[in-house]
Amino acid sequence: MSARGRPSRRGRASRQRLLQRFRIVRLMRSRRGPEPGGGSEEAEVVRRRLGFGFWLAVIWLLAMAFVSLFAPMLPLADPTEVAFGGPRESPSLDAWFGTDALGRDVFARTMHGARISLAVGGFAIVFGMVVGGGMGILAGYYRGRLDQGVGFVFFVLLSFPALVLAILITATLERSLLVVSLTIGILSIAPVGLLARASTLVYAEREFVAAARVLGARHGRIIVRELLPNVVIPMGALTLLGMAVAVVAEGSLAFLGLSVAGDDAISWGKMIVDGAGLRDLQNSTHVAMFPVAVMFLTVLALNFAGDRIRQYFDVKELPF
Amino acid sequence: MTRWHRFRRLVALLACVAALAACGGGGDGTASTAGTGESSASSEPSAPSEPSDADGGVDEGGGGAGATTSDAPSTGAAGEAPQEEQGSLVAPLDTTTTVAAAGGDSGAETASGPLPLSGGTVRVGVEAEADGLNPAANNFAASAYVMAYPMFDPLAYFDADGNWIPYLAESFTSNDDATVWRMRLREGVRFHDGTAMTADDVVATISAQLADPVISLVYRNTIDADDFITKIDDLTVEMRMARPAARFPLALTGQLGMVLPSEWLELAREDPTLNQRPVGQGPFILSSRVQDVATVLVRNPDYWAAGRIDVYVDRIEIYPITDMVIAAERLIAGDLDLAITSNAEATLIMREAAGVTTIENLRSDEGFAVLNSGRPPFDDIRARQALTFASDRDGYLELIRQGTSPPADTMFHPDLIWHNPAVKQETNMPERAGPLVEAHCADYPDNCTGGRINIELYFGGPSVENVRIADLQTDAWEDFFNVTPVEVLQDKLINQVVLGNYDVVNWRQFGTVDPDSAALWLECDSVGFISLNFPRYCDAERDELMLESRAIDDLDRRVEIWHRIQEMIRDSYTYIFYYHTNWAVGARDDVHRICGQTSPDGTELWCNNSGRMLLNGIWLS
Amino acid sequence: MARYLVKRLVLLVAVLFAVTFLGFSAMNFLGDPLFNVVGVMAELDCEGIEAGTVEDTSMDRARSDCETVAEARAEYHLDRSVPVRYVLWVSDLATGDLGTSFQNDQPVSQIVREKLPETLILLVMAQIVSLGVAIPWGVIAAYRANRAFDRGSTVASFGLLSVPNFALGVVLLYLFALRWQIFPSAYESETTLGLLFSMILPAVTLGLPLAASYQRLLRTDLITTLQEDFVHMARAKGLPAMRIMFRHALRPSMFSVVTVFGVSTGALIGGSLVVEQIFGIPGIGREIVTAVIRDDFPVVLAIVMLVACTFVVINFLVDLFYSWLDPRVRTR
Amino acid sequence: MAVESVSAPAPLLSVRDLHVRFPTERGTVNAVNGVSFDLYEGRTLAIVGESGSGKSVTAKTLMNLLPRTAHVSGEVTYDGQDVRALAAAGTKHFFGVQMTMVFQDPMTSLNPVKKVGEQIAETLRYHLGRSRSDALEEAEHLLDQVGIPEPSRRVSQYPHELSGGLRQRVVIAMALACQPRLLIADEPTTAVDVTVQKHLLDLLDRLRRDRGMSMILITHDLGVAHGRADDVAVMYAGRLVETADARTLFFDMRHPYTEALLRSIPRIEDPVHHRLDPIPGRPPELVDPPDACAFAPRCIYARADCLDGVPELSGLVGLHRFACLHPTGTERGEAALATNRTAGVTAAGLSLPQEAPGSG
Repeated sequence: MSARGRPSRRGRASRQRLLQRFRIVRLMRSRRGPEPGGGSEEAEVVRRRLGFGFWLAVIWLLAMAFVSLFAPMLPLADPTEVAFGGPRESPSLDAWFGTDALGRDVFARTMHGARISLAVGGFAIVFGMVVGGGMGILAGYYRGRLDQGVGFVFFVLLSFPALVLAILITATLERSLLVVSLTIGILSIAPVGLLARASTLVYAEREFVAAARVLGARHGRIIVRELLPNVVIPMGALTLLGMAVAVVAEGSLAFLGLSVAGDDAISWGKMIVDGAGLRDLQNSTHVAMFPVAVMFLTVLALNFAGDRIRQYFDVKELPF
Repeated sequence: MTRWHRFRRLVALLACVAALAACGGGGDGTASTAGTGESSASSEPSAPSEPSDADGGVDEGGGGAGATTSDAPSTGAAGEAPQEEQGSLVAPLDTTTTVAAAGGDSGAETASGPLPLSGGTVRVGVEAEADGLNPAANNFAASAYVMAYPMFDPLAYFDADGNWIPYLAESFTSNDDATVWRMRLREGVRFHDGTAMTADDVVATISAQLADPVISLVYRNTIDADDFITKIDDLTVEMRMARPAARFPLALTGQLGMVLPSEWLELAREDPTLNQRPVGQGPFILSSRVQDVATVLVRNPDYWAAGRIDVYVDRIEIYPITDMVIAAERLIAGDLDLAITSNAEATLIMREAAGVTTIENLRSDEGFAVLNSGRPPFDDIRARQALTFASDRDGYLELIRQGTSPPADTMFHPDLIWHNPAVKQETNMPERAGPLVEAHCADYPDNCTGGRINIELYFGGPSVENVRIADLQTDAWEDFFNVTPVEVLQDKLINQVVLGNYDVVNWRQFGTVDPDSAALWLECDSVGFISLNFPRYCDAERDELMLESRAIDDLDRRVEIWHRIQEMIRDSYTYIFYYHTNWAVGARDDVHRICGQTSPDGTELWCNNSGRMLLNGIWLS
Repeated sequence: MARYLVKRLVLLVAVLFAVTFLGFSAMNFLGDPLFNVVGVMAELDCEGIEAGTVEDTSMDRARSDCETVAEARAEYHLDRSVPVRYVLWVSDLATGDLGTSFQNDQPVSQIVREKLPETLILLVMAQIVSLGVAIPWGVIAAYRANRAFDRGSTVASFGLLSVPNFALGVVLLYLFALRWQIFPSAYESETTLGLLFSMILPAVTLGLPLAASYQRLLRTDLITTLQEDFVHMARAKGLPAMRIMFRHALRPSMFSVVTVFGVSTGALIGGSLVVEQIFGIPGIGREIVTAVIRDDFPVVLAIVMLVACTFVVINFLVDLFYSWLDPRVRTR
Repeated sequence: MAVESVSAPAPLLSVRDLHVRFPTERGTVNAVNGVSFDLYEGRTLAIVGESGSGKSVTAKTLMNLLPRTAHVSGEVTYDGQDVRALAAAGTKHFFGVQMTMVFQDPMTSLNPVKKVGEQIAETLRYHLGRSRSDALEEAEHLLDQVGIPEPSRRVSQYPHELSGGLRQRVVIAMALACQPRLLIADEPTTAVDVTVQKHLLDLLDRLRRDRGMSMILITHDLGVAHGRADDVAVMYAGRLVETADARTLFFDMRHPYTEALLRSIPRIEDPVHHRLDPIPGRPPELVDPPDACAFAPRCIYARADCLDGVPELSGLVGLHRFACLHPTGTERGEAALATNRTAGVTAAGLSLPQEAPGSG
């Protein structure tokens, strides 16, 4: 039973299996095998704790997620209302973050902006994980021709200048939320896929998979029941990091004027660009700086929490 | 391989063609497009700059009238009563420019100021790069003119009052009904390659321009396309009109008046890269040009008008800078000597800066929204009225133009005699929109959702400012309209607009000093598959009036006609006028004679023609 | 080795085909190719005009326009399927004909030749900046692992990684070029020195976030390496700490950095789109943005191809570099 | 030998009450607990113990190679100088010249990306200021000394091109380059092929004698120490449990652990199918050790008093010392063993086999 990797009914056994998995994951990390002497002890101290900063980051992210889910229901000003205040007013009690060039409430806009920025980031990385992860697992499991083919696809995607692909799509298609998210999602296929493939390669050779094969399990079953849970851990650890990249990518598109269109499609990227004219930067810094700060903090929180989780699960740092 | 490309940008060129005649209008043409996120360059699509007059122009002095100002315009035109007394057509606006900053010494300073010094380099920042500088092949926007005028002396130009005068040509004469014009060239004009300019070059250049299928479109109502230009002798050409055109030489003040050597034209036809290295006859020679970086001109040592036109600087460097706010900052930092822009922020920055003088021209092209009357919902005048009433022009002027541009009620600046003070743009009265929308929706429920009319707002991008404008408009309209903003890449927008694939679109055009040029955009004849009449609104009575205006030289009658036309435009509710563009030229204080250039005959010239600066006599202290 | 080279070459060619085909298809399917070539003329109902069923008064020249459109169709093989068109395009390419820009009739090869040096200089400088910052930073952070400096630098590197490069660029431009005027506010090409000087800010904008990611990788690897026996051995030999860091530990710790160096080329080129925009550098990045926005098909494809080529070649060089980093790779 | 001689010269290396602790998440690991010993010029001290007994940590402490998180207390003096102070002050030309170390695994203790010759020459160049060519020449000579064939070819090879045995010889050559007075060899033969172990050990021994070096030989194998060490220190759970000169230790050991160790090693003279006696159980966790003899759970002599307090090391430094309440070979010990046998279980709960194991 346990050789086939099924979670055992007995709690202790399953805990051991889990531990074993972590250990395996951990092996991936070190190129040169286990570390000698007191060194590993030292690393141990850092690694096994998520830490205060992590929870701070998580709280921030949860707050942002809450805001983006419930922004329309919160007691915020209408983010599209022109001349809510005078143009470019400094932060005040009425408008906490001041107003922008059209006199709109920057605070309300920033809060609403979380919706698109996070939606794009979240959707993109989920898309990348489903498509890229799926391709990577299949490639790593079946190897051979399929692997070569998928590997080639990944390589091509990587060598196709990412942002160029993005602007190519967003410049020619209607720039809806879906298109922008998909575009960034496509960009995340290759990195996520490479990771999934690498993890799968590690597990596909392990005893429990071999055992399952010997026992005559179908491929689909092996992939879903044996490989997926193992591959999901390192991939999951990188979700937040990937999301950070996606949020910034949306910002870059917005900077080039190619993010989601529409007056109620507020995103941080668009807000930053709107306030990043040199004159605004000089005289009414708050217009750009508040969204920059919120975006920065969010990306920082994503990066930080993601990195902690990565360390926690001992997944090797990946060049995204 | 290359010819299609011109087609591709057909309408863009179209627009330009209008600009060819270089009248008072002049947005930055289509070239500004490329915009990338930052290009705040032109707020609106900066479309076709103004049609100016293919057939008549700013000046009325036209025809023989020119006599007063020009050397030898001859009197031939005499047919209609010359308007010489009028002097300036443009009536009250004797100075084109408004000197905004204090020190304004860079204005038309003459004897009283310090003596001009020779030498030095002037560095100019402009809003956009030109695709090429071949006046027979490329579309010149305002920035391109800044690069081209020093290299090409135009056949004609404007005097300080806005009348046409001969410049490279020695004289223009016309027959009685102004259907045939003769142009005599000056002797001894040499191109930069050393060859002498003759009538053959003029014929070759104009023929090349006409061979362009697009350019010929704009000429269609003016010239006899089959037999337009003929060489009479080495220095004389004759041009035949299709109908009377009393002010025809105005057409030759811009791109169309720039003459190329005929042999060079042959070469350029084979090798389009030559478009980047044109050969002219002006006081400056192209030294080097790297697109998107700089165009460098050096003084022509062998200038034909040496001694008649003063040239001081050794070198002019022109830098296309998509973000004019950066250009303004660079000007202040001393990295530039001159910046030419219609950007509100840049204008404000330059105004506020010490050591910089701003020369502003408020009578440039108008910014407005166009309503497509060719399809629902705006085929119903009530919908058009409702949109107009619901519009927030005050907010636009305050928040977008930031007070740099005056509000527009019609397509004429109040300084112009054409302006009808009785016509007011009806905006900011949303209370009047409600009932109209209700009525419309009652009759056409298909056009409406939730009691609001569904419309698509088109605008050009990517551009931060255009997005801002659309946001502002959406906010103003959304009580009565379900606005779907559609941001279209600048280059494609123009195609959508001429094809009528929009409900409402933001545009910049007109800027008319002389009104006849506006006809192109208003005529019924322009409605069609490709419609230069963007609102696709046809009014036969209006057409008749415009034809009459073109045919006569009676200023009072023409003013009367155009006052009436403005009322008709108002009543058709096809345009929502927002503002008159402010073209600003910022100059460091050591730059002199930005205005006050003179013609080869010593006549003082018009300054700041919508950003198309002519900088030949500029000097540095 | 020869086999390896051949394999690489095959890969390069295959990638180029795939990338251009992707780009080609994208531009063909996403946009309207005929529209891209002849603009609004593409909308002409030429069949109708031919048959006389459509009367278009505004277009006197409709007929000749239709001829032109037909010619354009033929020239660009628009009546064929996309794969066929692609093959035809490639065969043009094989003769060295990159085509002409729709925008200004210049040969694409010339545009690329003009714009490439700027971008190359920018990228090289960015990499120099990032490695120049990352190596000492990573070494010190690893040497002082988990001490105050390292903790501080971890925060700093996360900070840098989290700043979007467009925000960084705008802020640097504002502060260093406009407010304090330390660096020129614009690209300057008069002298080589001036050029390099004006590229500093853009290079820093591109390079700093990259430096942060290099630093993190290097630090992690260095910490692992520092626990290796040969480092202990070197310490037992009495060599001073910094000598050990740079002479012994650094090289075997560079694998991740070098790998990322290869991969980051793509990201850097992406970043250059934005950075060239901010600093007004007339490079490939700005050119391709313009070209994409204007549907300047030949230019887009040429640049995409160039970038893909660079990517493959750099990763090939990275592979070679591995064997310098670790002689053991050579025998594999 | 004459360790107890009062008039003897000061020891070359003296360790007093050395403690090393590592903080970890599970708690503090007490890797070394109050270790003291002396090493005299020209002598070899073998430190013997199972893995995890703290012997390697002790060696690393001497060489100042511990990670920074380690808490070290105690005194280490080399030739009258405080070694840890020297290290903290960054004194040049001490490590590598005065004392140096050879590590367990030749596979990892050579820098994989540098040529063998370079690595040896580096020491010479840094410490002795030799020129590059001089140093390389010297390196070649050293390789020759440690018995590497074709040294001139080897200098320009990379470590991965050499076999394990050769590599360890390179490491030894490297360590000896600057003629150190003290060499710490940390399990120098564990990672190499059994067939070359003896050669290497003999080489080390010969070189040591030729050069008059002192050596600390760290090993888990008492057999390695036999015949090569002058003194032997047995470590268990971070403590010294028995120290003596080699002869005394091998033939008159007192600590049950030493005895068990000795029984667990194969001997040439044993019959082919001789059963070895592994030590039952596992070495203890070093986190939160109970206040008891750490070996008690595995000790067949263990009595109730063993679980009550940690037995102190008896005697003076330099004499035969052991930390056991029921030392083997003493009456107390025999009595304890007999009691346990009868009970079939020790006071710490270890079950004993019915018959006595063969004596050692």
